[in-house]
Amino acid sequence: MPLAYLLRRVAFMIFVVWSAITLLFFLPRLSPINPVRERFAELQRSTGWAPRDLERLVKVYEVKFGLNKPLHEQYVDYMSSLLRGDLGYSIMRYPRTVGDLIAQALPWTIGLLSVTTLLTFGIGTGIGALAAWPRSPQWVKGLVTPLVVLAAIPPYLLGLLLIYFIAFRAKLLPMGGAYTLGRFTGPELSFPFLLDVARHAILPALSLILSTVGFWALGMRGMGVTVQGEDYVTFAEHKGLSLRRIFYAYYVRNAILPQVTALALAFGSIVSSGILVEYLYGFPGLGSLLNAAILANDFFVIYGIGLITILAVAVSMMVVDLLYPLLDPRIRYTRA
Amino acid sequence: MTLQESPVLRVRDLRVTYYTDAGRVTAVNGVSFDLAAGERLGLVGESGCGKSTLALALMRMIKPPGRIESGSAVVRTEHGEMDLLALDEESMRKARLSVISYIPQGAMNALNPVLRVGQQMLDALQAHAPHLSRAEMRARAEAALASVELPKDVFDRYPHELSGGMKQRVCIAIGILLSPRVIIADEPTSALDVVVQRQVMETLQRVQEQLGAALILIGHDMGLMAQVTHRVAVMYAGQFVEVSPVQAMFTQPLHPYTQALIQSLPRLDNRGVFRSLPGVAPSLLRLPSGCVFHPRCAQVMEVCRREPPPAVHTADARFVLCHLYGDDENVAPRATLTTSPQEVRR
Amino acid sequence: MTPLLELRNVSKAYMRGVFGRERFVALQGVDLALDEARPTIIAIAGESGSGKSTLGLLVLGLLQPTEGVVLYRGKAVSTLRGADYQRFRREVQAVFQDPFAVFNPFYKVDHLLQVPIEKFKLARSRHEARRMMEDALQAVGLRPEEVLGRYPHQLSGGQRQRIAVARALVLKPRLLVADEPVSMVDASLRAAILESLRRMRDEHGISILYITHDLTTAYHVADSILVLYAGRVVEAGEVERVIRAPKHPYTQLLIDSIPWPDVTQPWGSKPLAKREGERASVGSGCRFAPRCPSAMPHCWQRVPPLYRLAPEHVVACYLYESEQAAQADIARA
Amino acid sequence: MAIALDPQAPLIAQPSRWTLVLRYLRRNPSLPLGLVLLIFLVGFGVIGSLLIDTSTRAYPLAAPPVQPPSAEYPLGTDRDGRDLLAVMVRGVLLTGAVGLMAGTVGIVVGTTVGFVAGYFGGWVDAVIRWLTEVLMTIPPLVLQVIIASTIVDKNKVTIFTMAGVASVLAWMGTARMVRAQVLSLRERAFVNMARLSGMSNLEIIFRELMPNMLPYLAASFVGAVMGAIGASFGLEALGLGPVREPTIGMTIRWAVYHSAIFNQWWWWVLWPVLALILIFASLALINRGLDELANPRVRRTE
Repeated sequence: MPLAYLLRRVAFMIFVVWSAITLLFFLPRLSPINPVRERFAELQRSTGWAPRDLERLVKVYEVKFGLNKPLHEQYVDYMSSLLRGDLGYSIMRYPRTVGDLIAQALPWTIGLLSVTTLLTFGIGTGIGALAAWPRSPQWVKGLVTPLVVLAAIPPYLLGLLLIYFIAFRAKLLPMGGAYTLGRFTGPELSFPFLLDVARHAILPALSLILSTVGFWALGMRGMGVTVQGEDYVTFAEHKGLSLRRIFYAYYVRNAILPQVTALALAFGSIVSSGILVEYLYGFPGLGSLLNAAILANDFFVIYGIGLITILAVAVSMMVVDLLYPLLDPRIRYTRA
Repeated sequence: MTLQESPVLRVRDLRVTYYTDAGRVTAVNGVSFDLAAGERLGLVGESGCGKSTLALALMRMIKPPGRIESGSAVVRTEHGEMDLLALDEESMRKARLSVISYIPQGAMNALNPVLRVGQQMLDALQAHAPHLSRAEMRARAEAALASVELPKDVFDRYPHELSGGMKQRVCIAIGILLSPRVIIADEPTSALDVVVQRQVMETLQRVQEQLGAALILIGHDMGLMAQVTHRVAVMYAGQFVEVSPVQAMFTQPLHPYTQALIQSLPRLDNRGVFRSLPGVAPSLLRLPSGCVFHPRCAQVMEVCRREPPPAVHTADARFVLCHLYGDDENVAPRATLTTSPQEVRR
Repeated sequence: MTPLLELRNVSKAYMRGVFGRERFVALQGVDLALDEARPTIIAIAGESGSGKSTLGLLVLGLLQPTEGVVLYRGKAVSTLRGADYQRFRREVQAVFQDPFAVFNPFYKVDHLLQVPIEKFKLARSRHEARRMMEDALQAVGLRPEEVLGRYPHQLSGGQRQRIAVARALVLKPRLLVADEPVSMVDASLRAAILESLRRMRDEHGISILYITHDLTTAYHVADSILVLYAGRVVEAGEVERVIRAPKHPYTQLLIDSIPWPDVTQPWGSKPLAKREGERASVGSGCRFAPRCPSAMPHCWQRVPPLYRLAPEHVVACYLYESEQAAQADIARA
Repeated sequence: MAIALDPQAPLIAQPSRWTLVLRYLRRNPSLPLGLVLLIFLVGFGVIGSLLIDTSTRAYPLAAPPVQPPSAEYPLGTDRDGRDLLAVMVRGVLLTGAVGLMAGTVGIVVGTTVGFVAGYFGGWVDAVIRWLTEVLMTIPPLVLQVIIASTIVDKNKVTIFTMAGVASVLAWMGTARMVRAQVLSLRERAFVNMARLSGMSNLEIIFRELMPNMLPYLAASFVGAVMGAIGASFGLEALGLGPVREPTIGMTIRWAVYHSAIFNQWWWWVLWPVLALILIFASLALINRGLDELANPRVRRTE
């Protein structure tokens, strides 16, 4: 890979991330809502406690969070602390930092989502490839319509149904959480604990798998139909190759190219794609954290989560661009 | 030439039908012909006349809604004769490339873009000659590349790194990899410039002669046929209307359609003369009664509208499907080049 | 007198890549002039990538030259405005290669004829417009009732292409760019379309740029021919001279490779010096030098100018250095 | 020499338009299936709101709390005393309205942006592509959460706010599709032909390009509506929805918030979940059907 191309691509990624972060910085600051005041208003609503000298307190906190400075200085501060990896303090759990809270939630999210993403990619792509293959049995082709419907339903809704029928009515699996709180005081590296975590993860994973497997299947089917019509597949048959060889090396190998791009993007968005389901199951990942932050008007946590999702997507898009020429020899490292 | 005596391919009464939404379409309607070893047969006709369907039928590559209705296609190999249309799926798969091979139209997309050229050749060898060692396979592939005058390094290149002419040569190299008895080339040069076309055709001709295989060259360019083939079959609406040695075809065409076709061609000696064939090719969905060509025929007779024309084999080994030649054995053409279709038009 | 069309040292380069770093020169330094008084058919011949289609688009004003200027009635096409522009649009028309792509699949085929009649206000009433369309269709050998009111995919390629020719007839242009008008039409119907082109010249005084890779049809329909190789004119002149006695080594190779439909006219015997796909970059020299059997050392250094071999025959090759260097207006036959 | 007239060619028999439509529907059942579902949903909303006074019954304190389905309350009531049948009727309409509003904004903005980018190219295209690239790196839910939580006052959210937030991203898919379509259509010879016939840029866009894109735009519109409903549902589930309106999403939000499943108030969860599933299913089927209709590969076999 030419170094110049690599550098150009990295520079472009930094530019995109910078643009997105800047957008996120200015968006809320154009809004009339004062986060500190909101926090006290929320406190008052929930506890009835109202500080007598509210205005002074707000000022103090604004100084503490640097909200009193002119916009451009705030921007410079914000950017420089980001560069140091400092995402600021959480308002709701002060004095814990945003970075700390995210670091605690992230492993759960990544653990759940990376497994489901890989599983759905494999299952979905397989179904899609078979659905477009002319010699497949009719019932595989008939799977397409149900998958269209399944793909359209948000995992959250499926999650609700699963909780009700499987966890609540049938009592087969726990209704939520990441592990049984009574049995374990906290995460530990033991077999019973991991087993317990797995049991808790089945339903959230299943809701995600059911609703995204259609996405992969439909994408693969669409591409598969196109590749089916290509001359090189026909010529491979003219050459008298075995069906197995045509299927894998001539058909799947070409049809899967866009799927691989999509897989990398899906990995980029694993931090965000499970948010609702995590929240529904009380799974201690970013979703639950985000929900708590929204309830508490903890804007710094919300931004922090926004920030790492952006970073993850941008990096994975770059990785796609860097790796794609290895998958498709027609693409050379010339685009920027 | 004594080509008729020991045909390497004998096709009889081949019929292919497509069952479309709009109705049944007989794309190949009872075609019979013989092909001698080493012979080059041209197959010409307007688009949609069924010439590509015929080729696909011989390869047993007709896909639904198409169906081979009847016929036989017997190939003579060193192991005896086999009817391609009667083989089971697996035997047919093995026969492809090793007995009968197909060089596709538009070689631009015929090669898998993500595999190196060499791998695509090895795939073919693995499918048909798995007993060979990897080194032997590679040697065979490289020999094939050399015989189509491609440099050795093409083996390790990707298709997109080759020019159009080079890709077409790779397809030819693949086509001859297993020394087939019959090679079908479907418009192999239609996307190429004339100079490259000539180079590719000369290569194809040379390797075909070296193998002693028969070649069916499908195309619409009569000029190419005149330069390359021994014999030309003219197809119209799913039927062969005339099969003649190339010399006779161009100097004394028998069928009115062939006559009109050849008259319409621009040559060096008829500059500025424009004779076109009136009308459009009939829809295969609704063929005219009697002779399918009669609505466009300049020499149409009453019988042509009613009855299908007889198949006439002349003494000089020509074939024509026309009422003009129905009666006598030794055909003396009633219409020669001096009376052109245009001049006798109403 | 001002020529109808004049190209002065026209070049066109395309930029490739996101930041336009790669420059691809499609056409370089082409001169051409056409008089209105003597309508003529000029064949622009060359293989794919020779720049012949680019030349057509430049003449039509659908592309702008990167260097040089295209003049219509003495005015640069790119600067035409108002009435001048309308006149240019109406008087310079085209027939394109793909007889399916020129039809908008959403509309019936009538659309192709109706729009120009409407936009250029050629008819005072719908009735008159209809009659114009029918007349034009009949003139190209179609029955109006068979083609009007149908969708493009319901007609054959030959019928569609003849409608495209009929469109040109309706407009009665002064100049017609016919870009490969018969290459996608069955051989048996080609003659009819070529004949229509020739009648446009004879009966309506329309000049035609006949762009083609097929020298057999060029030989039949054109008065003069201009051969392009890699964006440059290599030979031009009266068609009978160029085809029967080509001078440039490339033209010779090209004409030698024509598969004439004639068993007494066998395929050429000229040696094929170099293989296809080997078009080494030649920097400043003759583009054909790498493939040329008679290349000389200085062919690699400088681009040969056009040498005039006869009043109506020029060739860009150092083999003819002894002849007089020619003026640019090669096509002013 | 005159050019030979074609002899009378027999017209190619074309099956009637209706036969083709029927054949098409048999091969592509998604579209009719989706439409039937959609008609059912719309009918439910429209007829329901004619029969039931949803302006009071769908709001708190209209009925006794947490009643299981009965003759009087066929779908039961929730903890705040809303009649769930009325809630479903009004919710289907409100949710549909949010989707339609955001989808309309999305399709109009997206089509305009896509046309400008694709047809004129150059720096306009570069800016638009940069903008979409940046927006694509921000996961949609996260962006919408940030907008909804920090710009909008949580307690004053209406369905119009929801539509506004949802439409922030609803245009992107359409814009990308239109741009790609325009780029491919622009190269077609009929655009050159139109120019030679004296058409201006605008005429070419509206008369030549737009009609060819109608099926794509229809599919894209349905997709945008679906996306907008999905986005607003996400926000509602996270508590950023219109707290005073009985949209389907808010109903689910309240049910989850009050642990309806755990409290065995199954009807409070089941009806809105079913309603949303039906909405998504019908839109997805229609979208898919239109997509296949627009796809020339499918049409070519007609």
